[in-house]
Amino acid sequence: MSRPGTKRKVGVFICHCGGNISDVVDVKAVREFAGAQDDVVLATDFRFMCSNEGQERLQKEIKEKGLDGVVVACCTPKMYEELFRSKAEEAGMNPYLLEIANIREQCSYAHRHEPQKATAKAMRIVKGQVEKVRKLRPLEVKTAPIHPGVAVIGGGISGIHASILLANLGHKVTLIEKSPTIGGNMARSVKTFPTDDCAMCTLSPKMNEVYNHPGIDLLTYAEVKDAKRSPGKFTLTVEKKPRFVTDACIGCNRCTERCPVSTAKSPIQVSSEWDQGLAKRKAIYLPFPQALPQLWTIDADHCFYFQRGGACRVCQMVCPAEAIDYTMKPETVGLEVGAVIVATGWKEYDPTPLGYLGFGRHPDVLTQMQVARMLDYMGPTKGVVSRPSDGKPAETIVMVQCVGSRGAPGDPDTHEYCSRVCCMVAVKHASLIKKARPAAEIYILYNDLRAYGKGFEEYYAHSMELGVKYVRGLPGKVHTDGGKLRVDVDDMLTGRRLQIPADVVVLSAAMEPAPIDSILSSLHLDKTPDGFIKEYHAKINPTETAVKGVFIAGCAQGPKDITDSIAQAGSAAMSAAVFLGSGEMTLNPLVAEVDPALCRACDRCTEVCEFDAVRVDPDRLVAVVDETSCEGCGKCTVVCPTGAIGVRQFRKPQIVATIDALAPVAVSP
Amino acid sequence: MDEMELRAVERLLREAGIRYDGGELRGYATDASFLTLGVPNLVAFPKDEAECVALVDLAIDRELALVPRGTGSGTAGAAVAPPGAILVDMERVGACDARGHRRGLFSPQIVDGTGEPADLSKAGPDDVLYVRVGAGRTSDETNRALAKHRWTVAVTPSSGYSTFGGNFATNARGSGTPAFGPFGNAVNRLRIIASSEKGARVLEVTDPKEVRRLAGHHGLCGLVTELDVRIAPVLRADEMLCAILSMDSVDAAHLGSTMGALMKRVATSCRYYAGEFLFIDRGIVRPDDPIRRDGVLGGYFSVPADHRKMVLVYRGKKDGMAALPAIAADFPEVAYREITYPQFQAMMKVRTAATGKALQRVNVPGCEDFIIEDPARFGDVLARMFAAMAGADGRPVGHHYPDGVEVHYRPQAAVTRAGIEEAWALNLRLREAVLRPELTVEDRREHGLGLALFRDGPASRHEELRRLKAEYDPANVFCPHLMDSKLDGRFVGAQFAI
Amino acid sequence: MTFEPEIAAFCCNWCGYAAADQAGAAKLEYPAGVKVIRLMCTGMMDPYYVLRAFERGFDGVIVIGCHLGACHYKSGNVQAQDQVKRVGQVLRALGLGESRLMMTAASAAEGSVFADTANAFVEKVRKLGPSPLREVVAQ
Amino acid sequence: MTEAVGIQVTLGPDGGASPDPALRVLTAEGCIQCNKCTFSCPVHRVDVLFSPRKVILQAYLGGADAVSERDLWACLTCGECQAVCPTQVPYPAFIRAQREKLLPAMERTAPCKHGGFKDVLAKIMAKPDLKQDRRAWIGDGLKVADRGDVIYFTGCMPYLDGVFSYCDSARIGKAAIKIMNAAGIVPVVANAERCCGHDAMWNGDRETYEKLARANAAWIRESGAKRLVTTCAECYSMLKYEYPKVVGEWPLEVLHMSELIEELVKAGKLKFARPVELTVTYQDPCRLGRHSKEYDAPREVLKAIPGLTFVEMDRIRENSMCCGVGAYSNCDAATKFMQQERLEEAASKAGNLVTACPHCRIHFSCYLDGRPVDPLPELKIVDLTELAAQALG
Repeated sequence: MSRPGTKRKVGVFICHCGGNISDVVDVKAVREFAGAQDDVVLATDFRFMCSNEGQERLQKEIKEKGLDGVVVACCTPKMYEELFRSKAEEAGMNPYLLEIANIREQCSYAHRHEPQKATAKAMRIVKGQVEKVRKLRPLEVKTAPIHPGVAVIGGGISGIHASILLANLGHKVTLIEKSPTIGGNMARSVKTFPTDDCAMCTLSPKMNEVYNHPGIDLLTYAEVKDAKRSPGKFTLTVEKKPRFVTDACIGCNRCTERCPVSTAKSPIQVSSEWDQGLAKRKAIYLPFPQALPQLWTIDADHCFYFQRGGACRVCQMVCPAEAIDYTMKPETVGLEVGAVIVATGWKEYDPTPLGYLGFGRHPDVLTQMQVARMLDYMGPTKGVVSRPSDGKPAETIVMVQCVGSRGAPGDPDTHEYCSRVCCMVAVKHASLIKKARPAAEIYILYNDLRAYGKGFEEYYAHSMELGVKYVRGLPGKVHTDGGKLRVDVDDMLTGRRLQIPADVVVLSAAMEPAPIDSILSSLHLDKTPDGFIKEYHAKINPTETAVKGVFIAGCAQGPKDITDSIAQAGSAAMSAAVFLGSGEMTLNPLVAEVDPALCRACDRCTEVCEFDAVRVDPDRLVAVVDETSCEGCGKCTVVCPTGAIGVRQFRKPQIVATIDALAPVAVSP
Repeated sequence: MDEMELRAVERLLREAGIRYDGGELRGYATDASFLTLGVPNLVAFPKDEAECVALVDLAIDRELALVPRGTGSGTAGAAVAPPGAILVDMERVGACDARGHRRGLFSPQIVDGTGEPADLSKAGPDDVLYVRVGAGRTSDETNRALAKHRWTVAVTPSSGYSTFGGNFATNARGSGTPAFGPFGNAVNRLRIIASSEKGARVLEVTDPKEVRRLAGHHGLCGLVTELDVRIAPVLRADEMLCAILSMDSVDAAHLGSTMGALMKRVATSCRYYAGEFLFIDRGIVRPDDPIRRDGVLGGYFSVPADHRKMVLVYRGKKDGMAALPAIAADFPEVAYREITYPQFQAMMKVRTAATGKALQRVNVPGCEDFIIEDPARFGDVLARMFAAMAGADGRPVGHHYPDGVEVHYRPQAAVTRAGIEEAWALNLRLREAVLRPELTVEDRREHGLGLALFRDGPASRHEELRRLKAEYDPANVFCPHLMDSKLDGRFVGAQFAI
Repeated sequence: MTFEPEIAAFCCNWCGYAAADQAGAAKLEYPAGVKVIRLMCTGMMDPYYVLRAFERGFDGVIVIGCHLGACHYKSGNVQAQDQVKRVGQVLRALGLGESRLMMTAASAAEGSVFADTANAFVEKVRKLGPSPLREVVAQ
Repeated sequence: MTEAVGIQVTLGPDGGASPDPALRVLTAEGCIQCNKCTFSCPVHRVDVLFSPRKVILQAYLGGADAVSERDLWACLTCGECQAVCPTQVPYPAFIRAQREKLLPAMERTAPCKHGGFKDVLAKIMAKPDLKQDRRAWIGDGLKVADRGDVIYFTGCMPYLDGVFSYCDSARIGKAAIKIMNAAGIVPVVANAERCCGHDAMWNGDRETYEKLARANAAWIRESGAKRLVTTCAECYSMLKYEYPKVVGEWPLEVLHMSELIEELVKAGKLKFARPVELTVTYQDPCRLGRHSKEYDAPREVLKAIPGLTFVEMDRIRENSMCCGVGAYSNCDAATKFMQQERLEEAASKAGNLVTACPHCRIHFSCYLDGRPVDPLPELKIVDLTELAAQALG
């Protein structure tokens, strides 16, 4: 039967640290004390253990004495633990059998006026580590090869940018976009602040680059259904929705022209996502002219063929390329990658719940996104901001800021955070309108106006020169009586109450994270309270996540403008490239380990684990640790009722050994 | 089996997911015989028929010997594997859940004579019903499950924890035997994994005659995995009669012949479920044992120093036992008394205790089962027994079956080689004294537990077993050590280490 | 011989322990009776360790982790707080009183916080006197 | 033959007592190798490699130390084996003696984590000048005294809630005091009380156990109380049967709460006014049942509670199945399957499982708090004392 651990050969090396230690601590006494401990076969001291000579001493003794345990009494482990361990390994000892006894920072430095006490304490610190080392078991460092390839989820500007960078670095990229085209919200934005560049003009070259890049696989009209994580690899299940249009499509647009849906008399009307509901679209359509891929798509939910049992086959009849295939089925693609970048972006907040603003009740109350579409000369109103009610150009326009943003804490209808871009969007749209029609009267009702970015303040100032009127104060109500819009607002600067009759009221609605909960849960990603994805560290790793190999770019992480999104996409791409480039990931051996004989599979460990690193195997009914995700925090070891789970090198007996050694009883002065 | 072979077998078992113990094996070096010793190379714990089949295939393929074992409660040594053999612990067969964990509780499947499912809650007292159980199940747990319907396993050997497979292999007898015969007679159907040159055969035996033939196969023919076992309604207190008949005397011969004559009469004119007897002397239960203070039973434990007291206990249906008081009345020396069922059970406890309750001593089995067909000779046998065992420890106990009186005797020995040899010598003396040559072979018929005696058993049974083995185990993988080839396939029984 | 409190200081690797190092590096002094035990995270702080420390004769126990929200492992320090609260009940029942046990936070940069905490706690324990369990142990 | 020689070597001179204390316990009765023990053993059912009979034979053949450490700790000391043993081989006692003998040399003491917790708690309570505050949990409206005829021995109850979050154990104590008060008894709840030492003893730490026993005996004797009541089956078995072996005879009458309630009800001093409309079944705690032979009092109490429907499980009294953990020395994978089996049995009979030991309650509740092996019907674990207190109205 097993008796106490077979004899160990522990060596203790005490460093003088050139006086830093030895001036206070009686090194000789400590050495003699250490030499007297069980299993200690060698106790020696040296001026500088960290010097080459010191390291050679360490290695020599390990070889000669065949040490299977080492305590180096010196400075904090944060300094040289790694170094000494690697040296020990070179000398043929398992590195994890080496421990540092911190007798500098936490002894000679801290108690430098009490040499006796410092010496006594040093002895106990050393004993503590000796006792721990006697209980340590050798650990093997496992590595897992990182599967080549990266998946980018979301084909907006962030996703596009990250994909291109990674592909250029030679990584195989799969870009997954759930709508029929890439481009995302930037494609809708007409112009970009603060330079009024044409958004599409900057975007579509990048779209084309993605589309034509040999290193990028484009999966549009496709959604990530599930993700499995295994050491070094993510296995994504992607569902490609059927377009019912084959690659044979030549983009002649005949089908769209002839499609009966959304025509005057048609019982089926579809409003255009692209035009934010300001225009109609057909059942078979191309989202917008520059859409990529240039593949038409049938919206089965609004198509006579599918809704009326094959009643209509017009598109098939008119298609010269015979590209229409009503029998297409959804197909699932299995995708194996080493890293994932989540760039799922944002959607505009729907102000309907804020009834007092009249959105949804009065056709002339719009959101900035809709205005953006109107400002597009190819858009529903050909570039003129006009009243949806009668199509007449709007002479008086009132923009309301912070709609859905910066709401009262706990208000279910609004968000507490600031959406960061709305101010500049309003300024941008106001300026554009003014430039087009100087006569138009534009009010921007704001609370604080945030022009923090490069060139933003100037842009804002310029808009004032153009005559945009800024009123500090948010409206109590938008009156819609008699079909006329009137905005009442108290100007907080003048204290006057303004009553502004408006043709159009534009709400600067908040940015919300796109709904991606399923992706989050299957990738084991968390959300911050604001609903955006939680980054690993808000300041120093904003583009990494707690899950190794998963990175975030763009508005999925929080509201951003295009500039920031691009910057962050770059950062995410870089992090991913470094991760993938490392080829294999070494698994930290200091993580949790389960003794199946003791495990009750009670699920308590899985409940407390922050990293989804431990699961219960339903067949064997034991908890299983995923060593790639386990961080080794040891929360599970506390809630485990049986002690089945323990963190390597921090197991109960190992910690207890230290406690006992440090305790008053442990030392006989 | 050499080391290499052993490792290979272990690997195969691991791959097949069959649990096994290759480590501490001395625990399986014996069964309740305690003297039969042999350390197996490996103990396998199959959990179902599939795993049994895998084992048999493995054995045939590698020419290994398999020795089936139930709970090891046999006193014959048949459940002991000699070196080189794999011990197959059948405890778990048909008694495990999907994860291979044995459940102490189960809801048994009830079937009728044709094997069709039957509903116990609707059953009448005279229905002939069976419980379909895995070979690893025991009477105790099955009875626990049947209790709520007030039914019970018809034939329960004194060790209710022995497995059905084991009961069948030894064709054990016990409570219920007077009414239903030995265990084998209470089995209607069974599944057995037999061998062939090519591999395992799973056979379903439904012909009662064939089942009877297999009963008492001592594991020679294969691994029995499932049986349909006869069940009977539990007797209600008001329809049951329990009685004690006791007599004490200085003269063993007189005691024996009187009680023998009485038993003969009972056998002919009563139908009873259980007839048990024991010989009480001062030391049979401890001085502080509560039973001594029992108003009714206490009396039976006061015995004059030089006397021997025989206590005979019957249990049966009132109507079947009607004649008992009258019979007892014809024997003036015999005291007759009716007792309750709990009192009956208490006496049974004493009976078990009588076979083993000694400081640092073990019970040496062997010459333990005399079956005396003609109770008239009981006195004679008894006299010679007591003479032979004069001064030795241990107390005879016995059963009264309609076909004869069965006496168990286990000498008790200090757990030392000297002590054990002494006890064994006593065994031999007893055998000489009791099994005189002029007795017919039938008088020494083995009971399944007395395998050692089988050397002297009836040739007819040898032939039968030899034929059975040839039919069911042509590959000769099951307990080959029990057939001594040198004696041209003559069945020699388990080997004792002394 | 004056009473020198013996304190077991369970420190998480990332904050508490680093703070102790920082304190030393900054030559901030605190009594030698304070013995640091390194854990990766206060999340692995088991009530058992606290009791064990007292059983072995420590006069007080401090648990020092990261500030709330700054835990290297997200929420280890939150679990630790909960555990410390639990074991507090036990200490009360044992008559040791909860005041011999304290949990606090010190970031890696807050050497002074570590030193001040250590000094303050030692003084507090000095006032409480030796642990009733210690007499037995120390001999 | 060689095996037979082995027998002689290991057991020493004919019949003479073996020098090995553990083996002496074992051979005090002759094992007839009938295997009833193994078959009745709940651990064996889950883990076939664990077999009391095998262990005993190993001890016979190879000496007590041939028993592996694993087997030593796998045993629940629940005593089912001894209950069915024809020669009553005191298997748990043997295991205890063996643990005691080997403890100093063993790597692994009580392997279960909470075992460690209770272990250190006991060690602390074994220290002389300890000033406990054991009454914090009592709360208002309940009367306890410093001196009196009746001691309420709370055991480790005041400490349990510090660890076992899912199981408010103090309720048992409150219920007990409520009942006693209702019967005009103002019990002594003493701060001088220590852990009863049950776990220490069963896990082989005799030194700690005896310290605790003496400490308890001292204040109990001094208190001059005539009776001592406990709600814990473990305390009961210790104070009633084990203490005299250490502290000598004492004039104290030790009662389990169930015994007291039965007595009070029979004597008409306690009236169960409010019906408790529940269907319950009863778990015999090993320490109360098999170890102390108290099977009836708890059942009498249940029968006395109006409105209560009491259904027995299939395995009861000496055949009762253990809750799966003995002395917190072994809680592991095997335990899990035992508990599933027992709780299935209970749930098939009633919606509430009543037990008379706070530790059975904890172990079962712990199981229900986690993920079950297979889905279980709705089942509550209730302590007998709580139940009785409910009936007081």
